[in-house]
Amino acid sequence: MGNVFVSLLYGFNFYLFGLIAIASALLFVTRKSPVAAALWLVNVMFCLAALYVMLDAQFIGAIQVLVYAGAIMVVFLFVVMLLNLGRGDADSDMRGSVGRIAAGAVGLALLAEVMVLARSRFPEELTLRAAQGLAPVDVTAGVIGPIAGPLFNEYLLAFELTSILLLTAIVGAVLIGKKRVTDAR
Amino acid sequence: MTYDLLSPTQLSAALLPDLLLMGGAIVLMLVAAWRPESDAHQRTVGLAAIGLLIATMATVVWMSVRGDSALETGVIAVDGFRWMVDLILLLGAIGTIALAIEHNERDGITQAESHVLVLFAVAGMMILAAARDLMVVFLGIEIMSVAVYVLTGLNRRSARSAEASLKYFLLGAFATAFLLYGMALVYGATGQTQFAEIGLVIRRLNLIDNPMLLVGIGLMLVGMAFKVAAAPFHMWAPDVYDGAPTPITAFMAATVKTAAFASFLRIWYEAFYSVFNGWAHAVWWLAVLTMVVGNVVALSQKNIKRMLAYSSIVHTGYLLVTVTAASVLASTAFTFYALAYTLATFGAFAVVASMQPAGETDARISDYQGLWHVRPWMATAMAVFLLALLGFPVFGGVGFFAKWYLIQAAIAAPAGLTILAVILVLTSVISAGYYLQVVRVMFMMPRADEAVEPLPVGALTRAVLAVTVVLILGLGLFPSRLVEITQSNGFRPYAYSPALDMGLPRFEP
Amino acid sequence: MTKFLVGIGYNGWILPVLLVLPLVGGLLLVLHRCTQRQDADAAMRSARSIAFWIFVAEAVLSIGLWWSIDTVSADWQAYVDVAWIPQWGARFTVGIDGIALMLILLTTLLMPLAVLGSWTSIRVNPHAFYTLLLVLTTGMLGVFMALDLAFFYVMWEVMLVPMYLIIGIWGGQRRLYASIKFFIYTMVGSLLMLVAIVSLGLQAGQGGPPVFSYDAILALTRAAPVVGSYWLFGAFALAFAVKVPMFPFHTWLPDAHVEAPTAGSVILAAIMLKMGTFGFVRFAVPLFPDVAMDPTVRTIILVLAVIGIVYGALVALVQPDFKKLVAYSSVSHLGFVILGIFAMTVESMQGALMVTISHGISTGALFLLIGMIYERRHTRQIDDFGGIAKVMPIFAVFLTVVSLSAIGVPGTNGFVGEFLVLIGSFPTQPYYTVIAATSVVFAAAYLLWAVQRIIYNPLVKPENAALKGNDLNWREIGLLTPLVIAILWLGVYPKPVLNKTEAAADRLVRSVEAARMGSMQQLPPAGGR
Amino acid sequence: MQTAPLVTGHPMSDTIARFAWLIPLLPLVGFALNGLLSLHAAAHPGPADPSGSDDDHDVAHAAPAAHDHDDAHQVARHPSAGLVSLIGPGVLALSFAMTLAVLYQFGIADQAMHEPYVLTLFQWMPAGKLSIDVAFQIDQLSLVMMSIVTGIGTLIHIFSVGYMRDDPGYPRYFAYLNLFIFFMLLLVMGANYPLMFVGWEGVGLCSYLLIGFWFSDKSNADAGKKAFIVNRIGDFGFLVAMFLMFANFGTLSFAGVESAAAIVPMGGALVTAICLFLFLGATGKSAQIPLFVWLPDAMAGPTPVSALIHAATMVTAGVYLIARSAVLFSMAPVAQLTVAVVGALTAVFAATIGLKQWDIKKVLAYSTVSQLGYMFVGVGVGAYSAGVFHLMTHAFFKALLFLGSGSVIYAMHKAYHATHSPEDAQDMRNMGGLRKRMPVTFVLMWIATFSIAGIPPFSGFFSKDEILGAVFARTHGSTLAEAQWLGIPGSLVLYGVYVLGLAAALMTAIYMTRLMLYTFHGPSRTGEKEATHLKEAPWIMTGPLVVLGVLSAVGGFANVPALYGGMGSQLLHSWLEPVLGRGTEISLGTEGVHLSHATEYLLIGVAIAIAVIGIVFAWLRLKPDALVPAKSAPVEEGLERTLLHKWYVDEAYARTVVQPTLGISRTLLWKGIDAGIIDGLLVNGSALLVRTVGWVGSQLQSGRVGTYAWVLLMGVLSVLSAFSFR
Amino acid sequence: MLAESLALSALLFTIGVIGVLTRRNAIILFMCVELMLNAVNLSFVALSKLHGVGGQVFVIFVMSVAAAEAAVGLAIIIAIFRHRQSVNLEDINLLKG
Repeated sequence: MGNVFVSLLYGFNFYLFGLIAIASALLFVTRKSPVAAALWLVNVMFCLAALYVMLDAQFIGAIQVLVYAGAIMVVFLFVVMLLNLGRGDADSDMRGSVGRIAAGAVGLALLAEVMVLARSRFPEELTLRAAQGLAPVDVTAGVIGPIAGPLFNEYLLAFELTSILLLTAIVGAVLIGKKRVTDAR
Repeated sequence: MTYDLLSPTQLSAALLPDLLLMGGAIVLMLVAAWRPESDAHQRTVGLAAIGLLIATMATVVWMSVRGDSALETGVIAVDGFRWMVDLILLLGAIGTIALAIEHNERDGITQAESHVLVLFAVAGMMILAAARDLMVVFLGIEIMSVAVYVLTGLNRRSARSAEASLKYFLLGAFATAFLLYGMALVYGATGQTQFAEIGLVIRRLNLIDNPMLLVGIGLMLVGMAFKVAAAPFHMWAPDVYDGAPTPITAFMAATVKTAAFASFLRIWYEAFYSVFNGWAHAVWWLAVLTMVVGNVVALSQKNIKRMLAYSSIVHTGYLLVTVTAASVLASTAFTFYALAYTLATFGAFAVVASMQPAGETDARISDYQGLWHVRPWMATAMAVFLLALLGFPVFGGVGFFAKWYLIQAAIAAPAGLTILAVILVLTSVISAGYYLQVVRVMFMMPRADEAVEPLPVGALTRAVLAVTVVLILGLGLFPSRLVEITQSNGFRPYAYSPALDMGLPRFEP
Repeated sequence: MTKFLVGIGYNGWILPVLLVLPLVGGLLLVLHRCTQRQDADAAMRSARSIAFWIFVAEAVLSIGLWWSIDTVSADWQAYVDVAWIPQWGARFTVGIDGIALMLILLTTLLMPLAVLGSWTSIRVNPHAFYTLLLVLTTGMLGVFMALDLAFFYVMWEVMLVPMYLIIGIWGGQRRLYASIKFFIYTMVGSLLMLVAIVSLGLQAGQGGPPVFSYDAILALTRAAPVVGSYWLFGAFALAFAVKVPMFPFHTWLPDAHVEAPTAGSVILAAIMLKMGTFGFVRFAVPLFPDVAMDPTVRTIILVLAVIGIVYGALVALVQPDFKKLVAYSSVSHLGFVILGIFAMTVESMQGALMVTISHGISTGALFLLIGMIYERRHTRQIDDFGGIAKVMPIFAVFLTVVSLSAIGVPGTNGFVGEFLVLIGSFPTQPYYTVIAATSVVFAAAYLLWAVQRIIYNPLVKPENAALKGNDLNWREIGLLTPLVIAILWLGVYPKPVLNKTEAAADRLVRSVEAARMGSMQQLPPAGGR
Repeated sequence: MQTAPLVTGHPMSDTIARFAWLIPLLPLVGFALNGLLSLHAAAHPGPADPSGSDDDHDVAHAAPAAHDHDDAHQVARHPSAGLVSLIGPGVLALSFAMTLAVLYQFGIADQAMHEPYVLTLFQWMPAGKLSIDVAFQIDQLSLVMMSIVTGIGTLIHIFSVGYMRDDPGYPRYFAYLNLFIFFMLLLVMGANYPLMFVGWEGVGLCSYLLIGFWFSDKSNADAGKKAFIVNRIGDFGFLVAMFLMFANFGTLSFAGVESAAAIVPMGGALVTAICLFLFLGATGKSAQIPLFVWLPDAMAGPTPVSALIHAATMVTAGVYLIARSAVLFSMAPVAQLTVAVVGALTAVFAATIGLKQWDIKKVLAYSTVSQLGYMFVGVGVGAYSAGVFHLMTHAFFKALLFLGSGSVIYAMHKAYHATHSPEDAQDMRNMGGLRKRMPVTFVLMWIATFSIAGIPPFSGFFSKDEILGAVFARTHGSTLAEAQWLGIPGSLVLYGVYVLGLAAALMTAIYMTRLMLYTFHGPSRTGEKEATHLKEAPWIMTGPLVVLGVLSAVGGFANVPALYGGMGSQLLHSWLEPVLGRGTEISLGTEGVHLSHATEYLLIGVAIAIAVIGIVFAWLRLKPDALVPAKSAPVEEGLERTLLHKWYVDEAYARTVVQPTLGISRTLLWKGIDAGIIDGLLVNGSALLVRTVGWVGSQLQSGRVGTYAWVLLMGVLSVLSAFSFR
Repeated sequence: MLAESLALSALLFTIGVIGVLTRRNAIILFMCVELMLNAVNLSFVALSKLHGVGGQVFVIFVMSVAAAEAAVGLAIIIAIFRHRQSVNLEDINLLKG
């Protein structure tokens, strides 16, 4: 019984956050002000974080809040402010209605194409783990340990590569962003 | 030896050249930051970077001579194909830095870190060339891309440079999202991220018609096509190539493309081979469209960098033939072609770079008018590069054999791509129109009265020109050794079974 | 002579040497240009004499082939076979038979004359010009002696760039248009041939590495039907048809001829066009005999050839520019060659080869003459002349003799070839032959009309009257005389040449006929393809 | 095919005949020497520079319009003129002597020698089954032709020494003339059709060069070109005939073809086609309808050239060709009838034009065309020897007429030249009364006139009569009479031909009398001042005239009809019998054709009557006194005008053939197909299309990221549809 | 919940795409790309419930990539702003053709 209740609540929450995410995303793409848009995007990310948790990815949910909403989006906002773009000029920021309708249509087309995958009924087909004789995924696995293990074993190379990536990004950002010293000459 | 890539030590050993390069790059980064910006410092770091690259090259050669291999599964490949591609990438990087040192001086770019970024980019590419795991591919692409985004915008005085950088970045990120989505779906359909495993799972579970897999492959195709600038995902390339500093343009046109293609081939041959009938049509059409669009639009270019940009799009189209051909022979044709193309591209851009006056100007073809009369050798060299790009025998040297090899790969492909080969040669007729336009301007027109004397050419640029010309012409007469090397270093996927060829229906739309 | 040649192992090295010598000469010229600082005049003099002597050496070396090779033998002569790209089965294989022999001699003997013809007219960058000429020679000779399809293709393309540059740099007013047109036209054909060659090579390799050896591919196509043989033949035929040029692929030729400098026109007409016909004889027809002799294919080609003959003559009739006139006349003459080849009798084949050679001589001479008068008058418009015979009688004599050869007056080489083609083609293709024969009328009309307007008619234009005392000099007489001698010699006593080519022509005709018979027997009576 | 180097065993091979190759070679040597002399002078312009003063001289000859020079140019005689005068006629005389020697050998040999003597020099074109030798066939027919060519050639060469001496192109003239003789000899001596064709084209070439000898006048150069091109149309026929022969008989030698022809079906399509194509060749060379137009224009050449080439020798080559192919033609009655009809029509047609010409040479030119028509009638009806006989007599009297007119023109020219008059020296309206000034020429010209008109016992009477008689004789019983020609019975056709022949004979008498009247009789219209300068030509010119006069007068006795019996009866006929006999026999049919003597006498009477009527009619009708000089002559009207303009045939050809060909070539083929469709539409059009598409593509490259994203997304959609909706 | 998650992911991805197609502000465009990446992350996480932890690891890398891109991208945007005083992409078309 409790299971049923939990399941119902789970479902309710899942759809709730999903709908909020969709609504926030739609608001995000339609807001003219960059600041408002950025905040709606943050909202989407929070919703996603909630969904991650519900999908047994607690660690990911946490860093979603920390890294994405907390760091990346802050940087975005910071730049918006820095460039004084707080009030986007209404006319030119967005395409005209024709462009928007066309974009909507194209978006729907894309969605339709991607949604072809709904035909795949893969949960039945993809019982890979069973096929491979592995145990079903532990529902409590989403905490740090089970992630950290593979991260530093199977995915060690990728993990190390992120350091090079970040280093590159830092060097690049500095290179591009810093004031032109040579201009002074 | 055979590496067990699950062991960190052995993984490191298998990554020796990459690690050497990355480590060196980090050290150089510190060196670069140590002193204030100056031409001399920039030059020092650049030369050191070349040294590092040569050392890496030596390591690669050493590794390749050792002929090591890895276990069936693993995140990276240890095979000849990787070393072959690495060598081409490193060659390109050396060319880039050699050209950049002098070009930076001329354009007043004094950041020594720019060379370090090239090193990081190459490190990313080398990873890409080795990667056998979607995650590693993704990260490799990103390391490469992030570095190149920045390199494109290196000339901070230039609005064109900044614009190019922005366009590349925005569209690149957009395309990366598709690539990533594709990876997610492929992962979803197969539960794997390693190519070999993906290939095995597809075959074992017969996922050939699985929509999720197909959509995933499609989206990945979009991402890869963007990186290699295949039409219609090529729109960024002319603008970006145009705005970027010329050495970086050459880097993007040749080296980035080679790396992306290497990975493209690896994924498609190893992971998606059995879905050949799923993606072959799409790649076939992409190839055709790319050849046509690139060639046709290149005809109307007035700016030589844009012209070469379209030309590089065209070559993407040609290289897509190797993807479609899906055979070991095609992979060797790819490395051969990539080498020839790299040589010719660097040569051509070396000329462009040395012809470009300082400051923010269009590199118009008409500036080359009558070049033969004032710079006979440079004009001749340029003609050689263009003919190499055109794929013309003897005068275009190895470029011809590259094309020959492609045609051979196409016709000999299990799917028998004769029509594609015909389209390839017919569209390359169009390319004669614009390549020869430059030749004609250089040789057949008088020097304009108001034309300024071209700037003197620096020693490094001269060296690049000399090496590329000599290699192109020399390999154009005696390519046999190179053919042998590429053939012994073809890409043989672990999960590739020749028996599959037999079951493959002949394919020609 | 033969004994001496055998003694020095002539056949063992002559072909590679003929190929390499011009390259060495080119290198010499480049080095000379790099090391010597000369004023323009001295540069011209040194460049042309270096080139001239190289060509003379080439000609002298090649002469020995006349005696050294056995044209009757079914084996390739002066055969040299060296590995080149073993992984692709591409080899450096050269060897000749009687047909190739004549074309090689035509090339080597004409080149010194071409240099003499541009003795004073090339003033800009003479070193480059002669270097290109030398490289061009290698390419042309390579085509005639290649017995490996990969090597053949390389040589085939090699000629393109030097000629492109020669037209484009040293050409006339519309040289830019003409040169690119020449290049792209030729490339369309040849690239498709590339695909065909690769395809054949792969089939000959039978799953292994490709094999491009001529003999192997010949064996392949004779043994069993090749996959897509119609397409393959089409690709070869297109490449050669453009080069010949056959109607309707001929429009590059008038432009190229008009704009090219004298030496360029001479080589283009005398030798390069012949590579197209040679291609048919050596590759397209023997490799795909059943396709070439397929009634439909044959009819198409014959119709195009006959159209070319008549059409070229008619269009030549109304050309205001003498070079263009000669260009269209080439279209007409080369139509005879194609007719002769596809009529597929020994006589017509021999005639085709004879036309090939004599067209080379007489049209080459015509272009040289045009060059000479152009140097003096700076025009080629026929209407700008008139009465030239008054002031330049020697020129007039040469022009008349050469024109008569081009018209095909008996006693000149032109007649022998055309007559053999026509009389040889008549038994198998009577209707086409009769139509083709009408061109004897048109040929007379266009050339005599032009000659009349140039050297005859009143001398009214002061520019022409000013040519008095400016008749041909000894160099020009000296370079034309061998051609006139050849014209008359081949007209009166063509037997030595015909004898040299007879065996090869005979073999070709017989093997094609045999293959056709074979394929007809294989086909079911009602049989489609 | 005989390919043996020398035919051994032939009776002639031991005689001087084995050096017969010297006969054509000598003129060739003469050509080479004279040609070199000519070039040598051209290459070394000295004080006596020939080309310096020859502008005016040429103009003087061709159209004495611009005459404002003094006589200074008279000294511009060619420096090597003396040497040339020796070489030119000299080589020919030697050739003639050689010919006579060979002729003598043949004459003393057994009369019944049916085997021709074939002298093979070397293989010319060996290819496959085809083997063509350079070989000379010496038999009765070729010997007759050789004698005519070298004999009359020698006379005309000698005449030319006087006529052309002052021309600056003197060596060139003789070079061409010698070359012509060489080719003509090749034509008549060649042992196979291709070699004959070499001569055939070669003489055409020399004709071209000699007609355009004074090339500085455009009309002369035009005439030369026209002659060559029209001849080439005929040559096309000759070529096709050769193709047919080779394809069906496998050989091209006369002997081979003759023996092969014997086994083809009589009157079959093949042999008819061969003969018709051969005849097409003959109409070109021998100026028959429809290809006669070049001959009158060919009078632009020097007058001796007209005499030699365009009257005596070259134009008769067509007749020779048919006689040579006698067996073939006899196998094809339909082709024979065609030949006869065309010959007869030409004879009448040209004669009508000759009636109204004012240019003395034009009258003779049309007369030649007309007489050639006669010859074709002769060979057409299978009376080959009669044709050859007329060929011979015509060579005598027509050469005489031309040389006589040349002498007149020479005198007129000198007279006008002396007074710087711009008048036309060839217009008969400017002549008149010359009999007093040039008595020798006068007398000789009348002899020739009687001869051509057919007054007995002058040569033309015999030959013409023989032809007409032969036509009449064949109206019954011959293969011709039994054949159908375009649905008309052969005998009817032959009657028609006979009537046309008579009509032509009548007109011939009229126009020749007219010519004589206007030229030599009546008052002088030359002008008072000029008339004093008129005088007889020097001996070197009158000498050959006298010789020809004698030949014209007595030449007919070479073949007196059997009717008269006695001396020289059928001499030529029986001489030619070994060569032509078989052909004649075939065409006579199995029954044989015999006319009663009464009929023959009647026919002769009719012929003589016609000639006399013509002369008398013209004598009475034409009033030379009433004629006014050319400059003040009224414009002709109606029929006269039409005749003067030669029935507007040239104009008709220009409208229907020449201009359409040029027009179609220029507008449709060149500008339309070549420049328009192939180059414009296909070549440049596709280039333009590619460029335009490229331009559109580059416009799409707007530089805006938004656009790029859109395009990218379109790409995504396409790729995904390729994947998901396969 | 897997199907729903994937559907939601696709929808969010599409919204991101629509944003890219409609917006002209470089920063907002970039944010739209971030939204797309987030959508993909959702897919990964959902799929990792099926296939194991690999998907989650992938998400970690995606996040670091996003961070790196953000650093570089924003620097580039700042650089272009310095040149053009605008981040409106319609104005940024020096390079075209």
